[in-house]
Amino acid sequence: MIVPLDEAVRELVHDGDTVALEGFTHLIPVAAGHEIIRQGRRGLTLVRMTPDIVYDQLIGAGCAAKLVFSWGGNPGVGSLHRFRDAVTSSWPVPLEIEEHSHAGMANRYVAGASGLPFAVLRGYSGTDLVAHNPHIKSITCPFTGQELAAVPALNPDVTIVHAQRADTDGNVQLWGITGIQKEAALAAERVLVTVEEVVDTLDPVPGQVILPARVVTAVSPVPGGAAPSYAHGYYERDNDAYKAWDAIGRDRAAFTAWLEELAGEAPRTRPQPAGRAL
Amino acid sequence: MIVPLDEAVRELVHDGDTVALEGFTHLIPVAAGHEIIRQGRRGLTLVRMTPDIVYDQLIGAGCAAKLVFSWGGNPGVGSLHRFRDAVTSSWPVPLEIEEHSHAGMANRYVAGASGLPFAVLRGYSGTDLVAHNPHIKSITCPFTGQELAAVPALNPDVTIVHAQRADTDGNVQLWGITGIQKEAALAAERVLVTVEEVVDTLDPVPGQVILPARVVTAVSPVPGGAAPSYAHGYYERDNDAYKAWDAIGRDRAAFTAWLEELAGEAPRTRPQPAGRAL
Amino acid sequence: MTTVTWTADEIMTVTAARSLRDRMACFVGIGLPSTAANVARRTHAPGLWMIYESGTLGAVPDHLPLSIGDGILAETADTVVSVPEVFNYWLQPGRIDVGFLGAAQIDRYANINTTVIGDYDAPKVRLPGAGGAPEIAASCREVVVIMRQSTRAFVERVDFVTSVGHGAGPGDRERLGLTGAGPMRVITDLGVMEPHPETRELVLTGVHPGVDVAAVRAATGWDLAVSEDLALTPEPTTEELAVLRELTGSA
Amino acid sequence: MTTVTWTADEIMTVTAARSLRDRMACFVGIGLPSTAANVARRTHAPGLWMIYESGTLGAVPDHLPLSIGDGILAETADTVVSVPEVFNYWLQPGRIDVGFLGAAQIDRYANINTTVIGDYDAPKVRLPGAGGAPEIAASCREVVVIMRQSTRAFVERVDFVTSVGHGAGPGDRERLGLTGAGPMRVITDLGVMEPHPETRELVLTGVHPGVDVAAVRAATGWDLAVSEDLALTPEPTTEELAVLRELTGSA
Repeated sequence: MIVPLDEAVRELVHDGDTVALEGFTHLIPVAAGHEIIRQGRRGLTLVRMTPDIVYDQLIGAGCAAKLVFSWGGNPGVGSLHRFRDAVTSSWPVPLEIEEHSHAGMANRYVAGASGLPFAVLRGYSGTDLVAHNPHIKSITCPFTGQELAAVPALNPDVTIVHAQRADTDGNVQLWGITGIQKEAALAAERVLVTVEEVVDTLDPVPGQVILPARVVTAVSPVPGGAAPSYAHGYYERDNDAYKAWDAIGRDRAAFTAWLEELAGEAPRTRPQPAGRAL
Repeated sequence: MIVPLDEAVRELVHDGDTVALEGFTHLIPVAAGHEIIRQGRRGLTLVRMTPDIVYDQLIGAGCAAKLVFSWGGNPGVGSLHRFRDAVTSSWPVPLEIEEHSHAGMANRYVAGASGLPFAVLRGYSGTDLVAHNPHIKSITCPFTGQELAAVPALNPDVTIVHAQRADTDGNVQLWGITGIQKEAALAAERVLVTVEEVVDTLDPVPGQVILPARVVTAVSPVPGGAAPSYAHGYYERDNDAYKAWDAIGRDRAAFTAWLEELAGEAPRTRPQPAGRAL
Repeated sequence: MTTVTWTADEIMTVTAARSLRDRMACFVGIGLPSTAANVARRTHAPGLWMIYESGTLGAVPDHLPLSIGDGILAETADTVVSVPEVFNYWLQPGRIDVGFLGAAQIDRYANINTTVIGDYDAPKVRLPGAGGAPEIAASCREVVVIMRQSTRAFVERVDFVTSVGHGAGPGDRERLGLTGAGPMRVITDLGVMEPHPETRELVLTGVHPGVDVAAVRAATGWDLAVSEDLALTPEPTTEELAVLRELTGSA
Repeated sequence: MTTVTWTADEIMTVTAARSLRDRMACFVGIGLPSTAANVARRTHAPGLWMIYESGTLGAVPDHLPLSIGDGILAETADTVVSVPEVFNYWLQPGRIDVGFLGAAQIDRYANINTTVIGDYDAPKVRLPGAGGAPEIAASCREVVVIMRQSTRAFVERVDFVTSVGHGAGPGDRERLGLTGAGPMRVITDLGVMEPHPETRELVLTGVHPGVDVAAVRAATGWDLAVSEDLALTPEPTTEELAVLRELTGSA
């Protein structure tokens, strides 16, 4: 249950898989994303409500064949240049996209977690998203005749999230902004959780979300594994890193150099220095 | 916002209303139910997943024209005799019933809280509930063609819940087993919350559910207001009271005497002695 | 050598407990199912993961909960979730290995009635209703039913199908889209019944010590088939009885 | 008498802040909307109830959050809910008074584009996409849009309708089942536009001090109608500017 990150990624993430790395601004599983790049996975369908720099990196590294998302950007900074380059110039490989709204994506995960084939929402009506996404349909309420939107369940082969803590049995605890992690994990076939620390007992914390061990496939201790995003109670967001990414991501050569540097790093030593401790 | 219970019930609960008193074994708003009896409301559509003795009392008192529910009994003891008497002998008034499964009721509240006209679930398939309840229909997944069950949203005119605490602004905090209270409250037009105590600040508690003041219509301080059920952290379940109810509920004369005694009690002084303090 | 004595209810509960394997996820109803699950957790299945419909996941109560919403469940659970979550996120997707149900009536095909005896609109007896049972019976990987056996309870056809067992026979569960295997054991104070692999009809596959096959058939409202391979329930062990009696306060 | 000087962005933000009334529930996007909402809460609307799509309800951040998921939001919120809950339980049922949105493009009928400039399959510029905007625009009781004005951004018809404003005119929102009133104010660095009550077309209803109507029309990609009752935006007060500059660190 408690395994090193490189081993967990090797066993759980396969070429061609549908992989969701979730974390809404907070607790983004960046170290796990880097390990996927390092292991050279190809042809992934990457899923994420808010693809940001780690997805820009995965896309730039050529790991992804498709991106399913609702908002892609470098939050507070600007665009994702590797994402743009893949969409507009197929560099390094073509990237198919499927885009939704946040409400649509959230409900797709909810349906996936619930064992339902689809979800119903008031959404998309009148937007051009409908014409460009065959996964948005309409459905009629059998009681009122109202037309609503339907979206298919999202059931990733693997969901990866980062959390503050796990216990030795593999029960996972996260808190602060908990976003869509619970649903993304419950919707997946396999679940990998990187954590700041493994502890003997999970002391209850207000606002916590618990992922019971039986829905978790593997836990990998990766202190600082969410940096440059933040881990509530552990370290703050490294805004400079987000800004610095803009220049790297903007330029294919600079990005390629970044990629080479990443490849040269030992998989499990790198994450430690990241993050600004609280 | 903070008003005495008798005033809150007078203003928020009207003859003919659809009224949900929720609380799954824990935090049952018994004192509020008694106040509805005392004020002689009639023609209510009473909604509750698990009608137990306070609903037996409301039904026996003739407050209800209809009951919408999924499991009716005196938990751990046996049947609800006033409920049976109303269903089988129309005493004191006829009682229409509409019954669901727990999953169906829970999803009806979820749809109500979500502003959707209906909810979808894997449920009811093959059961005789379908033939006896026009509010269970089937719906076809527009992506897979699978047949699923659809139930209409439940939007009570008033939802009443009991909670441990509220602050003076009317933000409500409850914890322990939180059941369906959040959804039942968010689904309602008006929300009345009885609380063990009103405090200046709600210190966060693990597992808490917060109902923000803007979805709460009135808060009434009623210490012991959930007895003979329990309030996690305040008092335990009074099992003897559940057992004692069986003899009272079984007999029209004994029940009528109970009713007269209730009518004679001052509305706001009664609840205090109830409950076995922790 | 000591002589162990036990009641019919005790062997029923102990036999039900033995149906649970260690580390299973078990959806537990109150009453006999809860007692059996708690016996199992204290004997051969210490890693049993009990879910109560009130939303407590992985509770390890130190006494028998009085209701499915007892405070001890919340205090000892791995986590407490809302009622919509326990049904939608845990039961519905098929995460639960076994659902434990009771019944007022059960029929030849293990369909379950907890709604009414008699006609729905003019019932002889009004029962509590469905609760969580229809979806537990639909979505748990398998279902175990615990109830006392009599011709009143074991009927040719239930008066009301609250929860589907094997419908009217082979293929019905699949046709109805029910994802779990349905009732795979019915455990009573007399013996154990299991659905025939082909006909899906309940067959007597075991009797408790001292119970005659004829007595079981006499307590059944249809012509109960008997397995050629009829088992004799092993007696409750001293440990099982001690645990059960401590839990129920009848030690 | 002191002379207050301010920038075009500052009067835009302050004017947007003034659109919020005290105790409103406001769905806040990051960037200009968040700045404006936080100015409002520190000036005339101390009871403003801010919701961020990350799930923080009633946050009272002591500094401008850097993202919609900033830790300060969780620390100061009345409660933090999951992302499905913020959309399903809070936005979708129409509990939110006002949604604050930005846009890359907006058109004559206040339809909003944050997806692509150019053709969807071969875009000139790939923008971030929808995020929460389509449902914010659909379900908030009203919407306020904040963006800088130019002919590139204010176009006859948006290249992609990410979020519906007033569609193609009267009756369109109703026909589409959109429950909120849609964009009722568009605030730019030049002035304020509002939909005509009948045609639903955006009309210039206010200009900021020193801005010429002709300049606003020149910065608009369609023949912008001008209200007969054109208002002049009151200048930012010293207090508003002080609060804004403290928040943005430009004091």
